[in-house]
Amino acid sequence: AAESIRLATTTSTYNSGLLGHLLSAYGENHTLEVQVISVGTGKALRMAQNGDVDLVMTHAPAAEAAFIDQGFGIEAHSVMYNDFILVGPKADPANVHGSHTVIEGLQRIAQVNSKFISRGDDSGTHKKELQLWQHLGASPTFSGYLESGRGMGHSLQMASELGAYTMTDRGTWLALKQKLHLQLVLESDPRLLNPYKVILVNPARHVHVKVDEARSFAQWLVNPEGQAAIGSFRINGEPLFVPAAE
Amino acid sequence: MRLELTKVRQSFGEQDLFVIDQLQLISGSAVHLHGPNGAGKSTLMKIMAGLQKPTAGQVKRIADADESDLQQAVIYLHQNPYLFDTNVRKNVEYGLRLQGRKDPKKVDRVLQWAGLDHLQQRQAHLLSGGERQRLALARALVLDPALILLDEPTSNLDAGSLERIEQMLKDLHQRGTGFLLSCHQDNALTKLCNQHWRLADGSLSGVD
Amino acid sequence: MRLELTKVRQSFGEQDLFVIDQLQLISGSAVHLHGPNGAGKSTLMKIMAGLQKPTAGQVKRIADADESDLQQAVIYLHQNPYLFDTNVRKNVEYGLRLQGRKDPKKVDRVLQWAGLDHLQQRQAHLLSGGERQRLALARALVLDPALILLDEPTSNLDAGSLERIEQMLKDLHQRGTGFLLSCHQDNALTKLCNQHWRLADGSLSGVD
Amino acid sequence: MNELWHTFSAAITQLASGDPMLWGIVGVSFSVSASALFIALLPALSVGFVLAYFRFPSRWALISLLNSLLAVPTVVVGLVLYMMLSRSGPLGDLNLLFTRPAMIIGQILLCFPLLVAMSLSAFQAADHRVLETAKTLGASPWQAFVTLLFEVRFALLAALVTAFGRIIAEVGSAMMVGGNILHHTRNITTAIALETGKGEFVQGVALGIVLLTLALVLNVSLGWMQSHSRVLRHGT
Amino acid sequence: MNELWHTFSAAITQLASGDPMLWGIVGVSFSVSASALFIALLPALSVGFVLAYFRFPSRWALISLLNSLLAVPTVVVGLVLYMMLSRSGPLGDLNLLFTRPAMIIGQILLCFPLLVAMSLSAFQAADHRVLETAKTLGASPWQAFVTLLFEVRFALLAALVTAFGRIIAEVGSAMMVGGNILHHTRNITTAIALETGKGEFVQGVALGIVLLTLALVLNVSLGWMQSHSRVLRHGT
Ligand SMILES: Nc1ncnc2c1ncn2[C@@H]1O[C@H](COP(=O)(O)OP(=O)(O)OP(=O)(O)O)[C@@H](O)[C@H]1O
Ligand SMILES: Nc1ncnc2c1ncn2[C@@H]1O[C@H](COP(=O)(O)OP(=O)(O)OP(=O)(O)O)[C@@H](O)[C@H]1O
Ligand SMILES: [Mg+2]
Ligand SMILES: [Mg+2]
Repeated sequence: AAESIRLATTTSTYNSGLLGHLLSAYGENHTLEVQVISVGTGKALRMAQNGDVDLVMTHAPAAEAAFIDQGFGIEAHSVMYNDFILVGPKADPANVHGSHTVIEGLQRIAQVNSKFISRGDDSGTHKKELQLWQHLGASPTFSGYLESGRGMGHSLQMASELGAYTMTDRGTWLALKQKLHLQLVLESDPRLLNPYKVILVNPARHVHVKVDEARSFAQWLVNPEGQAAIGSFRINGEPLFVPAAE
Repeated sequence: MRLELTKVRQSFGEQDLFVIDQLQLISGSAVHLHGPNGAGKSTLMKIMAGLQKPTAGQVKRIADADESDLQQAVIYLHQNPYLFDTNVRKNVEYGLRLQGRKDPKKVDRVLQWAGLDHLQQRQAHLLSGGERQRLALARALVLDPALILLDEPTSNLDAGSLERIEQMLKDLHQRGTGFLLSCHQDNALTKLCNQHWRLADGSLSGVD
Repeated sequence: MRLELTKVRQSFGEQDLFVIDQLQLISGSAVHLHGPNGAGKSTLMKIMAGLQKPTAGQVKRIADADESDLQQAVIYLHQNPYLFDTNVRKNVEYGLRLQGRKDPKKVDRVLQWAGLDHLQQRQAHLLSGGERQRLALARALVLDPALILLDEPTSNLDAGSLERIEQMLKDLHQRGTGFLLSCHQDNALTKLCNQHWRLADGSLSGVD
Repeated sequence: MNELWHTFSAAITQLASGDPMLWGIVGVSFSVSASALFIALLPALSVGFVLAYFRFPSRWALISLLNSLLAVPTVVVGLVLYMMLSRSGPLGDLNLLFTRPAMIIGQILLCFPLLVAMSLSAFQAADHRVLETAKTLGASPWQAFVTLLFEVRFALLAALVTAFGRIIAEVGSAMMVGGNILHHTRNITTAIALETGKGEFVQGVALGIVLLTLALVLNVSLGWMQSHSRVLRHGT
Repeated sequence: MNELWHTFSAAITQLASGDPMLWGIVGVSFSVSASALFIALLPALSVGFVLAYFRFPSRWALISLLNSLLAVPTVVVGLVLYMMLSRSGPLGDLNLLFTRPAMIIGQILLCFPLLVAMSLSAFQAADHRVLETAKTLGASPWQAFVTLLFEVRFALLAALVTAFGRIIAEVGSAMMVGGNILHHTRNITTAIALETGKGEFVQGVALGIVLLTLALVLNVSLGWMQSHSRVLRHGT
C-alpha cells in the first residue's frame, strides 16, 4: 500500500464535507493517503500530544498556542477561517435581530431569560462563546442557559426542539438548517471570526511520526492548489471557508 | 368427589398410547394401577390430575355437595419427585402457604409421620433417594387431598419407610381420601387396594 | 481388578455418616448392599467409583497384570439416572465415542438386550421411568466395565424388564464383571449375589 | 506506562476530593437505570415465561426478533425514540424530549429484549416438573409462575445484573433523548463521553471508576447472598 | 408522524440502491465482532466452568468483579485500551492504535465478562449429575466439559447471541481505539455516530436497519434450529 499519514481534525471540518473535498483534490496528484480522525479540538490535540497522529487541523487559538509552547507541535500555519453566527427561534422573542453587535445580542437573550444552548464541551466554539460572555462581565447565570455538552449538530437540534438560541459555526448551520425550526439572527460581527491552523507533531518528541509526509500535506494546504480547493468548497451554493494562508 | 374420564385417547404422532372409553375414580377408593414399562401409566395419571391434556376426550371433576374447595384437590406425585430448592420444612409448608395458611402443628405432625423431623432444616437437594420420596409424600398429604395419585412411590423406600407410608395412607383412607397407586411390585401398599387396574397394549382392564 | 478402601470416613459438618476400616471389591464378585434410607449407600458407592472424595481415607484401584485399560473401568449408575439430551441410541454410544469407537453391532445388541431397539431414535427425555432405567443400564453395560455399581436399578422396572436385566447381569458376570447392587427389596437380582453387605448406623457389616 | 499511571492516580485524587456535581451526575444515572429496570422487569419476565411454555405459530419468529433487537446499537434505539418524541414526531405533544422520563423510556426499550432473552433461557433450563409440582399442590397460574421464578432465581439474578450493566453503561440513547444537559439529564456515561471528547481522560477514568465501584458494591452484596445460600451435593 | 415515516422510507430506498461503501462498513463490523467473539469464546467458557464447579477463596469476589465490569461503559474500556496502545502507552510499540486488531481487542474485553457471567449461570443451572455421568462413563475432564457444553447448549447459544449483540452494537471502544477511519476502521456504529452528528438521521436509521436485518438472519437460523430440535415432554 502507499504511504499514509494520520490527521486529527475537528468535526466541523470533517462533518461539513470539507475534508472529503480537499482529499479528493489532493489525491489527483498525490499517492500519500491521509487517514482522517475527526474528534473534538481537545481530543485532537491530546492525540497529537501522545504521538498517535502526525498532524492536526484545529480552531482554538489559545489551546494551539499552549500546545506549541509546550513543544508538542511545530510549524503552525494558518489555513483558513470561517465565522460564527447566532441562531434562534423563528419568533426571535429576545429580538436579537435588532441588535448591532454580538455582545448586545447576548445581553438581550440574558435579559429576557430566553433559552440559550451552550455546547459546554470546551470545543473551539464553546471557548469562543465563553469569551463573548466575558464582555458582559461574568459567566452567564440566567436559568435559560443550558449546557448541552454535545457537538454542534446535536446542540442545534436541541435548540430547535427547545426553541432556544445558540451560537454555531456557519458550516454546520448551512448543512443542517433545512431540518431546523431556527433562523439566523445575527452575523458579520468581526468578533465572530473563526481561524483554523494546521500544526505538525514535533518529531523531537515522537521519533516515529512521519514528519516529512505530514509537512508535504500541510504545505499543499497552504499553497495555491490547496487554498483554491478550500475556496471552491460549497454547500448549497454557499462558500463555507475563506482561504487564509499567510 | 368424583373424577370422570370419557372417551379419553392419548397419542403421540401417529401412534396411540391408549384409549379409554369410560373411567371413574371416587374419593374413598383404593386402586392399584399396574402394567409394563412404557404402557402409559404416568401419562394416564397426569391426565387424571389435570396436568396434561389428552389428545381427545374429557376429564371431569364432580364435587359432592357438602365438600369444601380444599377437599376437592387431586394431587399427582411424580415418579421422581421434584423438590423445591429450599429446606425440608418449607417444602412441606408449600401447599399451605399457597392458601395463606401455615398450621405449624400439622406440619410438625406430618414431618414426624414421614420420619423427617430431624431433617427439617436440611436443604432438600441434599436428601437421599428414600428421604426425597418421603418428603414428596409428606408435602402432598399435609393438604388432605380428596384424591391422590402416587406414581411408584415405594421405589426407593426401605422396609421401615414403607411401613410408615402404609400407616400414613391408611390414616388418610380412613378419613375418606381416595388413592391411585402405580407400582410394579406387590407390597404392603398394594395390599391396601381393593381395585386392581391393568394398563397394557393401549387399554385398561380390571375396572369395575 | 480390585477396588480397595482403607480407613474411609465420610462426614457432613460435625456428623459422621459412616466409617469403614477396610473394604475390598474384586471383579467377579456379586454384592448386595442394603440398609435404611439415608444410611449412606449412594454416598459410599460414589466414593468407590471415584466420583466423590471421602472426608478421610483412601480408595485404590489395583489392576491385574493382564488387563487392558478398558477393563479397569468402574461405573456408577445413579439412583435417578441422568440421560443426555439426545436420542436413545446416541446415549448408548456415548461411552464408545469417548474412546473414538462406534461398534454399531454391539450397540444394536445392547439395545436389544435392554428392549429399547424400537425406541432408538426417540429423544431420551421422552422415555418412561422404566425405559430410563433400562437405558442407563444399557449405556453402562456397552462398555464392559470391570466393576459396576448399581444404585437401586430395579426401582422402576416391571417384571419383564427385571428378567431382562437379570439376564444382562448374568451374562456380564460370567464374563468376569463384578457388581455391587443397592436395593431395598429382595428380588431376582439380589438372588444373584453371593455377598450381602449392610450399611446402617454408620458402619458396614457382612463383609467377609 | 507513566501516562497511564498518572491518569489513574489523578482520577483517584479527583474522586477523593468529593465533588457535589459529580455525585449529582451519579444520582441521575442510578435513578434512571433503576427505574427503567424496575418498570421493565415484570413484563419482560412474563413475556419470557410465555415464550418458554406456550407454543404458538409465530413463537420462534418473535424470539429471533427479540434477540436481534440486542444487536441494534443504543444510538439507533435512541434515534428512533428521538424521532417519536421530537416536536415533529407523533408524541411530540408530551414534551418529553430531553427529560429524564425520556431517558427511562429509552433504557426500558434497551433492557426489555435482554431480560426476555435471558429469562427465556433460564425458564427453558428449568426442570419441567417445577410447574407441574406447583400446580398439583394447588398453585394458581400466578403462584406457579412465582414458584418458578424462585426456583430459577440465580439465573434471573444474573439476567438482572447483565441488564443493569447494559443500561447503566449505555450512552447512545441517553445522549440522544436525554441530551446531556448539565444538572438535568447529564448522567455518568454522557458525562464521560463529554470529558473524553475534551481530551480530559482523567475525568473519564474517574467516572468509570465510580461506575465500577458502585457496581462492585451491588454485585458483592448479591454474590455474597448467592454463595452463602447454596450447599453443594453431588446428584443421586 | 410524516417525518418519521419519511426517514424510514428514505432509509429503505438508500439501502436498496446498494452502496459499496456501505457494505464495506458492514464488513468491518462483522469481521471485527466475529473475530472478537471467536477468540473470547473458549477462554470465557472455561473461566465460567471453573467458577461454577470449583470452590476457592476468592471465587465470589471474582464473580462480583466480572459482573461489575459489565457496568463499565464501553468508552471507558476503550479509553483505557487507548492509553495502553497509545504511542506514549506501554504497548505503543506494537503500533496497533487505529487498526482493526485494536478494535478486536477492545471487543474481546467487552464480551469476555458477559460470556463468563452467562455461561456461569448456565453451568450453575445444569444438573449436577451431568459431569458425574460423563466421568463414570470414562470421559476425560475435557470430554466431560464438552459433554456439559452440549447439555446446556441452548443457554450457551443465548449467551453467544447476547454477547454478539453487545459488541456489534457498541460504539465507545470502536470509536476510541479504531478512530472511525474511512475504509479502515469505520464500522456500522461509528458510521452511525458520524451521520447522526451531521443530522443525517436517514443514514443512521439505514445502518440500524442493516444491523437489525443481519442480526435477524443470524437469529432466525439459530432459532429455527433450536425450535426444531426440541420435543416437549412433561416431567415424570
Ligand atoms: N411427548 C412425547 N412424544 C413421544 N412419546 C412420548 C411422549 N411422552 C411420552 N412418550 C412415550 O409414551 C410412553 C408412555 O410413557 P409413560 O411415562 O406414561 O409410561 P409408564 O407406563 O409410566 O412407564 P413406567 O412404568 O416405565 O414408568 C413411553 O414410551 C414414552 O416414551
Ligand atoms: N453435602 C451434604 N451435606 C449434608 N448432608 C448430606 C450431604 N450429602 C448427603 N447428605 C446426607 O447424607 C445422608 C446419606 O445420603 P445417601 O444418599 O448416601 O443415602 P442412601 O443410603 O443412598 O439412602 P436411600 O436409600 O434413601 O437412597 C442423607 O441423609 C443425606 O441427606
Ligand atoms: Mg411411569
Ligand atoms: Mg441412595
